Amino acid sequence: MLDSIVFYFFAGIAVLSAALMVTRRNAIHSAVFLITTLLSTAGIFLQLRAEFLFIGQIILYVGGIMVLFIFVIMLVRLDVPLPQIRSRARQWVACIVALVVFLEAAFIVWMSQKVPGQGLLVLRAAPAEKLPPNTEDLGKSLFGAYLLPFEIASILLLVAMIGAVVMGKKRTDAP
Amino acid sequence: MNDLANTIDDRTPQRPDTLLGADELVINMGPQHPSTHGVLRVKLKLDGERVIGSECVIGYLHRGVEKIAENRSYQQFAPYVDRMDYVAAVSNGLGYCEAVEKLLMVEAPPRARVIRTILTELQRIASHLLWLGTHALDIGALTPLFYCMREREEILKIFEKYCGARLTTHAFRIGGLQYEAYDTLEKDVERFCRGFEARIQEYSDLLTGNSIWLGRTRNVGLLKAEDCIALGASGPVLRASGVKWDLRKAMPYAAYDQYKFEIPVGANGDTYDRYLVRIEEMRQSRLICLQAIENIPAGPIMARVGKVLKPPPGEVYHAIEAPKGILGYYIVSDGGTQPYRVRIRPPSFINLQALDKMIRGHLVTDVVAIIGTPDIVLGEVDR
Amino acid sequence: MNAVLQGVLAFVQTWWVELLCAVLIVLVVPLIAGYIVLVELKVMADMQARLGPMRVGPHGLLQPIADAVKLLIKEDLIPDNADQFIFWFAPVLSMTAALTSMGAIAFGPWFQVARDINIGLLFVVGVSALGPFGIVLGGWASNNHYSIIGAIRSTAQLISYETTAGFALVSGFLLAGTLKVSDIVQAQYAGHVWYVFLTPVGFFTYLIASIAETNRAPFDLPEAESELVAGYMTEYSGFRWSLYFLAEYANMIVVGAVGTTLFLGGWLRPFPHVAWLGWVDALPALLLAAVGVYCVMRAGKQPARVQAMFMWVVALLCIVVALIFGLVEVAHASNFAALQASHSFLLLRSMYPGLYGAFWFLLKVSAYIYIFMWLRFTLPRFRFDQLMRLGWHILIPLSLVNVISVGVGLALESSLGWNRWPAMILTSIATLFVGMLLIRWNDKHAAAASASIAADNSQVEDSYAG
Amino acid sequence: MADESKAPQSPESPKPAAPGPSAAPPAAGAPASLATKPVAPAAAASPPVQVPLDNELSRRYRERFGAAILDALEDRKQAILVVEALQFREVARYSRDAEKFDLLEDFTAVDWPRREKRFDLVAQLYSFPNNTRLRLKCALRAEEQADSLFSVWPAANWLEREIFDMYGIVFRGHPELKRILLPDEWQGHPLRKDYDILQQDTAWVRENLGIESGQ
Repeated sequence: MLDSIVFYFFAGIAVLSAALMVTRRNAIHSAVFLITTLLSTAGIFLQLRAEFLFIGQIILYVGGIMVLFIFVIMLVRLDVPLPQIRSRARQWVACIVALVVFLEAAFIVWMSQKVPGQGLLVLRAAPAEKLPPNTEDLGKSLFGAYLLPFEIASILLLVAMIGAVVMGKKRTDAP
Repeated sequence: MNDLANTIDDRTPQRPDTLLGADELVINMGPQHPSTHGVLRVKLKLDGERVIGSECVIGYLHRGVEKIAENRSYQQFAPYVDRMDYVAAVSNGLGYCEAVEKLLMVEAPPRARVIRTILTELQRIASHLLWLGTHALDIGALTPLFYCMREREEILKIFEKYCGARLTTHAFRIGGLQYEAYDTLEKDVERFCRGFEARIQEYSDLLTGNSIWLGRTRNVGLLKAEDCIALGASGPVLRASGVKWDLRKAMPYAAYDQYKFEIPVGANGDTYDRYLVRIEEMRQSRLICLQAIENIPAGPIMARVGKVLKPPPGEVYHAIEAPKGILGYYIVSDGGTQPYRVRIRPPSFINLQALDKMIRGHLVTDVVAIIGTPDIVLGEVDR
Repeated sequence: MNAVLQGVLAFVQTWWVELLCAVLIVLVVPLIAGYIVLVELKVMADMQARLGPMRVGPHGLLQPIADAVKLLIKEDLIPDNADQFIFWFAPVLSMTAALTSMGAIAFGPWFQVARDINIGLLFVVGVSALGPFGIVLGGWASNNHYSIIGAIRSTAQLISYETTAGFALVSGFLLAGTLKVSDIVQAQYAGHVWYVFLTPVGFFTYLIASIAETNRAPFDLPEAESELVAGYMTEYSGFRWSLYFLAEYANMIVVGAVGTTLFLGGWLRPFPHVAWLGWVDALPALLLAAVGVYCVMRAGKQPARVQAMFMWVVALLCIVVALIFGLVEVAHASNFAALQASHSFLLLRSMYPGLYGAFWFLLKVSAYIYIFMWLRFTLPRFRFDQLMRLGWHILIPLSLVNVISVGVGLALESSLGWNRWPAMILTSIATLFVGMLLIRWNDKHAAAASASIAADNSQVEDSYAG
Repeated sequence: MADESKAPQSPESPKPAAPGPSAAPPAAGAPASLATKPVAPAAAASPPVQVPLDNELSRRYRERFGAAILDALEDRKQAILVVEALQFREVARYSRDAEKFDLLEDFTAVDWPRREKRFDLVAQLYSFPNNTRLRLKCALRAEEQADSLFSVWPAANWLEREIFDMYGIVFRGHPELKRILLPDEWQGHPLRKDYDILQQDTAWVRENLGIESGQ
């Protein structure tokens, strides 16, 4: 009971602020609503006892990426309205794509409920008290079973970072 | 404070959406900015955070002192000079009184001159203390201000005991002194001077070796000696640039020829050197005071001057080493009871000219650290 | 409807301790923050040879309340061109982040809201990282050059120093082997040592980074009054301003609590294993009693009746609390068999860890905050480039090296069977050496940089022709 | 001293504002003294305050500039050179370069409204190597422009702006000649003798300060 109240609370906020985010004209307002969306998603993670995911969401997305977003928005002039996409055909295309994605998701959910155990998604929640603390497990599997992908991803990020530094560095010899 | 951040150019957009990509930004510091030491307004032209040009807008405190002088008698004008550099009123008065004495061709008696020297040196310490406190506050050190105020208070108490006033003292009269030194003057000065050495050490302990302070002041606001001279900058600014020159030694006045003291000089002419020079000047002033109270000659304190002063027609220029630099008075007499023209050469005004030279190429943050170093008092700049 | 009511009741019955803690945090933290301000004023006054606030209440004890009332009834100004929504939202966000992050902090073994959350301190760090949003959005919404420069400086500073703080925390986590708050403290209890002694470099990098994160002097550039008036808070006044203010002080408590938990042994008293030092437990009771007696002595000398009454009330309060402390201590220390059965005796005895834990914890946090104040009144302010250089060129590499060296030390311990102490001392010395190298290298570069500024300065075209 | 004959004879009228001894300075005496006359022998025992300056320094200047040095005086032992206005900058440059007067200590003006050449420009020079002072003066007619000393001593920048502000004297070659202490739109030049002490730009005050009068 309590769980569902909490869930619908967070989910409602997430959906509402996502809608607001898309419809705002002011980029900073959109960013603020994106933050609320991310935070309420994090809340759902917490409710699912996925604590590490929760804090990861907050530290990485909210604390890291969104700060950069806002930084960029503040530093770049957004007064000048961008050329808006006004063509009808594109609106139609967008609607159709959205509909297709929605149907796909609905289909998967329906399938997974119909065939328990076989679908990609099991919607039946495990009882909370039976969940082990998953932070240690996450760490162990990252540094155990998934060590190679983890390291590859690390190296990729390192390369990207060095690239960004090199590109961002002021060239003193340039005219 | 609502228009603090207004850009000077009205055409720039209202919303500060962009800071990058702007080629030149003009911002306004003052006249009500907390660290411009009064109502100084500096327009800064910035490239990013770097200053590429500046312009001082002054005159907010202009009272027309020089015009007033032409409409007052010589004695009546004396209190007005206290209001120029109001944190060093005694020095102003000394310069004016000596200038008029020169014009009258009289000399103050030796006793008066020694007492004048003592009070002027105390005033120099007080002025430097105020400078030190506010300058440290600009750079973010809160505490030195209160220590400096504590010591300055003792000096002001001595002034109060001597002449009844603390800030605008009008301590001296043309021809000497009005008041005889009060009984415990020597003892008070001595007590202050004895305790003061430890206090200066306290400031030094807080700031001199502090690596943040060094980082904020070293190589900041450089002014070479030839620039100083070309721009007319004088006083501690000039000495910090390495010119060993002090009017008290070069053209002694009052009783300075009787005392031994050193002229501190800096090496680079940066903000740090100006700080060191002023600290050392306080030490030297203290030594002068100690020497002076050793032997205050007896005798009259007032030369024979009439009640109505009518200097013979002519003109005279007299300058003293005020705490801020050369304070000069150029007085023209037409033989009447009122000066025909009094020109005051204000050290702050001319030192402020060097500000532009000092802040070019530095970051905006450094501007705050540099504005304090010429030790300007807007009452004197604007007169 | 009945079901809902019952659900709520069941909820409250299960979670009443946590709920009480949460309510206490929300209610008491602003008050504590107000009194930290008073303490700060007093400490500042003491260091500056002054008295500080003396007018409102004896020794200015009611000053925070007067300040709060003043702020609440002040006119609430919103600049014309400000972004109304964000202007309203930003301080709330700052305050929310600060208060929420207190949820996972253990102010003693009892007093903790999110008790069994196994990300523990990460929660605190992550949620308090939301604070910068309040600052940057507030600065942007004010529509003022000084505000926005303050906001940008603040964000840049927070991002830079959070990395250092994170690495410093990691070195502590490595030693504790857990993220959970209570387990960290237990690990220090079991290991017979506070981690500040095992990884001093970690502690000091965290200390510096936490000062920078809370925008305190000498890192208070976002609100440097001599440059930016009040930085991001320039346009704020009244209640909104006080929210920012509270958030700043709440954040000080948060970073102090994190540092205390991880490096200073949390709620443990000094030398918890040394039995003959048990008398330090009597300290809080004696201290409070002394304050009470002092108040009684001073009460007669107060100029006004109200002030005397106030003193009496304070004295009474102190003595009552001192009695409670004393009773609990006596109950804890004594072993009378006759009393063992008494219910109230057991109750008193069971209060011991909560009460004394909270006392020691708050004492350590206060000491931590005192360091903040001490530095603030002693040091001048950094310049922004110097701040960034310190962050990126010294602290981040140093804390990274420290993480590695702590790891090496633990590896020595686990694989070579070394004792923890020699391993840690060895690696700490190595880290310190690296730190010294870093500082020397950086000094050289800083000198070169400032010399180049000076050279630039002389190259800038002269405003006059010779 | 032969050049003195070429100097403009500008008998100076006593200042109207000064009471009392307005009749004191006789107009005859020294021909080219632009500032004030030597004190009348009536001043009994005291020695004359202004005497002609005749030393190495003045001779060097006269040799170099001849007729442009209108007068050389000593007033209360302070050296004064009175210079032809057109040669003022050249003399200043020579003083800086050859005579080592490297510091322009002060630069100001004095108004003598009854005189034909109404304004005196007065520059106080100081020499660091020799530790001596020298005062350079030149006289200007009411509308005459002066040569800016900015190219000789950058310190003249604000000083000349102040002179312009207070006396309305325009300097040729000044980089940015505008008012410095008074507001840019202010009317009148306050230190002129015909500007009464109670006078002010009432229109400006009313418009910019929103009050009836600044008095």
